[in-house]
Amino acid sequence: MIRDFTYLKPSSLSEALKMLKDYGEEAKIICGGQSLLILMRQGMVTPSYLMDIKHLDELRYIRFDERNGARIGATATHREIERSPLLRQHYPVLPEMERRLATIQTRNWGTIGGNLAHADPAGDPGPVLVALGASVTLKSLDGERTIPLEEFFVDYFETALRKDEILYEVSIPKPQRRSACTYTKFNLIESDMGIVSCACFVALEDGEVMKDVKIVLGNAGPVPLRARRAEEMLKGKRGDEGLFEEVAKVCSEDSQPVTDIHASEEYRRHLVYVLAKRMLRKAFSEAKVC
Amino acid sequence: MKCPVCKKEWPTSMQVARHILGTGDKPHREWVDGQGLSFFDLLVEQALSPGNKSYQILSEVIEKVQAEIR
Amino acid sequence: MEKRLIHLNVNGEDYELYINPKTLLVEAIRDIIGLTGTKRGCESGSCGACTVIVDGMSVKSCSVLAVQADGKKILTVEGLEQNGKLHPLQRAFLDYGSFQCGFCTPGMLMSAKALLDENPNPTKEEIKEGIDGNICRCTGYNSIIRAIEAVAKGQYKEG
Amino acid sequence: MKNYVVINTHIHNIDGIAKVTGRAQYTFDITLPNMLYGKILRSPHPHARIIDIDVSKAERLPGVKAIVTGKDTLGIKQGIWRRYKELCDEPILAIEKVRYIGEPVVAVAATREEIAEEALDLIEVKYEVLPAVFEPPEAIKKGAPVIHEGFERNINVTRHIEWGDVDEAMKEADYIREDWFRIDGQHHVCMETRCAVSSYTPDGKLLVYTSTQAPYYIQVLLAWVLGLKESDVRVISKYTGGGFGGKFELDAAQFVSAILSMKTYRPVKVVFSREEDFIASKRRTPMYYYTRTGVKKDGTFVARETRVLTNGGAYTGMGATALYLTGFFHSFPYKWKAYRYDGFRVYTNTMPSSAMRGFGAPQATFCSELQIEWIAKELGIDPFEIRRKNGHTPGYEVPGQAYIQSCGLRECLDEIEKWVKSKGELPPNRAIGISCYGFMSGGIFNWFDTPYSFSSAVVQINYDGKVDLFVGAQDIGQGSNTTLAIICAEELGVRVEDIRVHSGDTAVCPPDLGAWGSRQTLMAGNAVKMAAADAKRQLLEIGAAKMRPNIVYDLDIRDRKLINLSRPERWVDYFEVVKDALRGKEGQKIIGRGFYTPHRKGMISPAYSYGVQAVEIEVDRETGKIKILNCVTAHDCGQPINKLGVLGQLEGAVAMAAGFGYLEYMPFEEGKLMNPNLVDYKVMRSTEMPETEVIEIETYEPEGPFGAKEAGEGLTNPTAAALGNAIFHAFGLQMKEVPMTPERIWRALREKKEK
Repeated sequence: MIRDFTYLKPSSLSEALKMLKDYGEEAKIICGGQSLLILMRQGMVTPSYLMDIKHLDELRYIRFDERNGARIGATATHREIERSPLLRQHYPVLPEMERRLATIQTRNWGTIGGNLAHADPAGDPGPVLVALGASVTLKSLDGERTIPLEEFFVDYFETALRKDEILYEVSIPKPQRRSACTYTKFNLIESDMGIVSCACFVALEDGEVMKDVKIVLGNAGPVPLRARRAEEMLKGKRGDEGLFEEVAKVCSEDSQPVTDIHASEEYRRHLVYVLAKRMLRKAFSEAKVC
Repeated sequence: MKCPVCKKEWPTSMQVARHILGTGDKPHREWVDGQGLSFFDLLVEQALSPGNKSYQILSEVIEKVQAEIR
Repeated sequence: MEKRLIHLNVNGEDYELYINPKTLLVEAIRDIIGLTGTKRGCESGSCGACTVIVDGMSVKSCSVLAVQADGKKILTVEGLEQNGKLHPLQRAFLDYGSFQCGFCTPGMLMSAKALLDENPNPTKEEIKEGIDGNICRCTGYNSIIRAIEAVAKGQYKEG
Repeated sequence: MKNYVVINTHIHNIDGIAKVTGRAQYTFDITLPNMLYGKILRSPHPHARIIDIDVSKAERLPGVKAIVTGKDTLGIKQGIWRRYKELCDEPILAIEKVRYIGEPVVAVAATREEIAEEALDLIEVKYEVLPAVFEPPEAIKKGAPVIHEGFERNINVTRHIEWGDVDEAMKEADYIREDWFRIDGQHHVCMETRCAVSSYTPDGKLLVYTSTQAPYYIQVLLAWVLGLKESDVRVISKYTGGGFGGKFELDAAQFVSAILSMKTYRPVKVVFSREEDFIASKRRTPMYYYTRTGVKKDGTFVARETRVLTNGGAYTGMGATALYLTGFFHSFPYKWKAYRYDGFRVYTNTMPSSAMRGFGAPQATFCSELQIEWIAKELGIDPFEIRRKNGHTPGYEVPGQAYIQSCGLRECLDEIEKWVKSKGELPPNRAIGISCYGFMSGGIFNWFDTPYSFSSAVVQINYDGKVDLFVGAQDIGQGSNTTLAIICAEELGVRVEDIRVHSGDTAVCPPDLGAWGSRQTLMAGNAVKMAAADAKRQLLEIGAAKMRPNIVYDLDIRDRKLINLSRPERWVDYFEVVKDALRGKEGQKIIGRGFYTPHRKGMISPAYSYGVQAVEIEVDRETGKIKILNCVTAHDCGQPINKLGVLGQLEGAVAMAAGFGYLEYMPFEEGKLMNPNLVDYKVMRSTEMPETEVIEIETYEPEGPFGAKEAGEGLTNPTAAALGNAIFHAFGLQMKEVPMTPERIWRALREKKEK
């Protein structure tokens, strides 16, 4: 059963920030609550204050402009991202990833801010947004700071958010020409989180030489894991099957998967190799076309 | 061939052995243990390994005691 | 802990509740308002038996605080039928035998209705995705998918 | 095909309106005035002696009304196999020892659920932890911890089946193969978890609302363990949220709510959380299979020798039957010259394993069908041919075990072969696997020791011609209310909408053993048919007076008309006849009674269903993941009665059996189930469901009502085996472990490559 708490309902973002200042230490923020409420019901999280920002429409937007790319408000729901024509046009991988995130009910109510703040290493949006080079803006009474999403994820279920800060917005840089981003996860049930997942971003110089590459592994470490050594092997090279094979092996070696009831470490490493190879090949072929 | 405990009849001693291990009630168990064998060792041997060593051992003993059952 | 006053519009009726803010929406609907059509089948927001529609969206009422639904319009299975006339989905579920024990049916109907409201003629894949949040252990889902397809194709048009 | 008016036509489920409008009130929904809420403190240890229980702090918590432990009960060790007292070994509330993690130890009733839960944290139980053992091979060794006194080497019960002389017959075999299999358990995952509301009143009567498959069993077992008269216990179970074999034994929700209510004289509601439902109820029996099969060059089966170790868990439950049935169905549906089965059920410190849909047959079918596929491949014989050559035929007798009357196996094989051939050449990453299967329509053996007939029914015709049908059979979603209404309507000659079915109330309905073993269509169906015939005969007497035919048996009632069979144009309206009949009987309603007890009919079961299933899968060779695309089943259930019901049973069975075959794993660590929730326990969802098709093979089963027999559990038997065979054709892998998860397939592929 959920332990009693004092419910705080700020009428605006600024009031929310004030409340965080006062109650920060023992307060938890709830937005969609799709993950938080389960933990509270099982008594694993028992805040004394619960601040609800679900209704703050100020943070509920999806904007895009040619110059500085996309901005998504923290309380935008997964479904809004999944069905956003703007994102479908400029970052097709995002809506495609959201379509396979959990179930339709969870996506209708759950939000992108809540998901990222929950920082589950097996979460779907993390790897994709890191591959797209996204950043997050954190706001508090003292001001605001924007950091790359990669630095936002600190450890298992731990983020860089300070007690008095709110995750305000996710921003994604303008999509580069001749670039593509792909994502997939390995699971037994369509709506499950990935036993292992992998996002790949490839940007080509003219011709077929890879200028910029990002490979991000989900559920293969405490946070979405950049396979940097593997990325370096690709930069400046032409994509080909043999190279992807080799790079995928490096991804597998560099990953830090765990053994749990769903899969052994050995099997997860193999899956990292398979998914990385497939996503690299797909990203490369899509980048060549667009 | 007669079961030394409940006097039921079967064509072969092997089937009597099967009957004894199959019933497994107290009198049958005690009779087997009385013959210097362990009922449960025979049962477990039968469960875990292929072939029918337990039944052979038991059927030999049954044949020997047939004379006394009259 | 101090209680809060909230207003819920459930199936067209306005309800005023003075509740502990930790009350889940499913508890408000079942235990306070007393509509027991909505069911519960797990503690991890996985089974979908508690699905209701909030402002047109299908939502797991066990994973939403009642206070978060303040001022919103909620539809539960009891709201599908209009004074004795069954909703097309209910008639289709009867025709296609899309239920057996019936415990997941209320949640399944809500997911189906939300799906069709948003996407009047979905493909089979979209229907499967629309109800993949609802576990059913009896029917094997295909009879449910057939019923939703029939309604989408207008087989149960009014009048 | 006989032209029936109502049978096998498109009939809506008669409980449908209540279920699709949310009106149906399950036990989960019931609240009574002045009701308390019960919670159970469960054992954290797999094996421990209870030294002391200190409830003093909990008692002082405001709102707590009663606390009970094993010592506050009569301490009766109950069990469903009442005929063998030594197999009744479960006190439900532990008394001196706990034997599995999750076993109930203390129960608390309080004014609110939260208070009851809080009270649990204030109870201190001192345990003396004992060494525990979790797997049969260890539990059976000398020196293993003894779980039940008097059961040496933890052997709970043994079962043996034998005909012919296996050793001799094996000499005739040209090819012998032996294999070891390990089959994991599976959980029912009924959507409505176990729950009960019990109300004990000062007149010494106990009313129990509960979610069950057999209200009569719960009534009798509760009376036994509470020291009450059977008729003073009334069990009501109007709607049940799924059972699948998990809800016909007495469970802690029923027992604890009754004990607490007897202490407080107030209604007490106990509802299992999903986690409790997983860890503290019974599951499908996990098994270790060894099977050795001898076959001639031309594919004729000669002999099979099988030994099985089942993981019985902490208590017996229905485990003995599962042990017997898996042996019986391992020979099914083929003719063997000689067959020998030795089954050993071993106690372990895990949750008790008992009955689940298929009841030993899915495990038996998996091991048998895969081995047969490998043998066919080895001998170069077509898989259909080897099955057709050895399959059962109508009239065959499984020596000492079963008389087969109707058997459509041959037709099922032909249909599936036609479908497989129609698929033609498959793309490289696709494969098809098939499996034969068979199942029984209920059991003959009276292990419950009931004095009543197995099934009984009462038909009551009211003045307006409408019928009240009282049956003890229980509808747990499989549609027995509808099926029995159809049988009653056809026999009596009325429409289904003229019938109101009363079930799920032991005070109102006649006794019936309930829903298990796929018995109700046949057994309760026969009882209903007899009752309807009895009522019809009374009407025909009156009808004859009106129509004055020359021969009375020339009359019949068909579709609400009393007709003269030889001159159908002469008929009388059924409703008129009923009015006359009532006046003629001094205003007494017409009552028809029917009952059915299968004495010496077909030995272990009155009738046997048959079928063949083909499964088409798509494989990902790199990860080992398989996706089921198509599942076609040819099923012989005699004369289908409830058209929608049969299709529903098949599709539900495919979902559950496929889950058993490749999804639902139950990892344990030191006796603790590691995934007791619906996030980590993988259940089939709509996105994983294949296309399904059922081809009804209609035969006539003389023992069944209108020739009908089971279509409930039988359909869960083939899917795991068909999946295993599909994987064999796709990867060339001989899978020996169930469930066949991607990781296991991947590891098997790697081993194959290394060889």
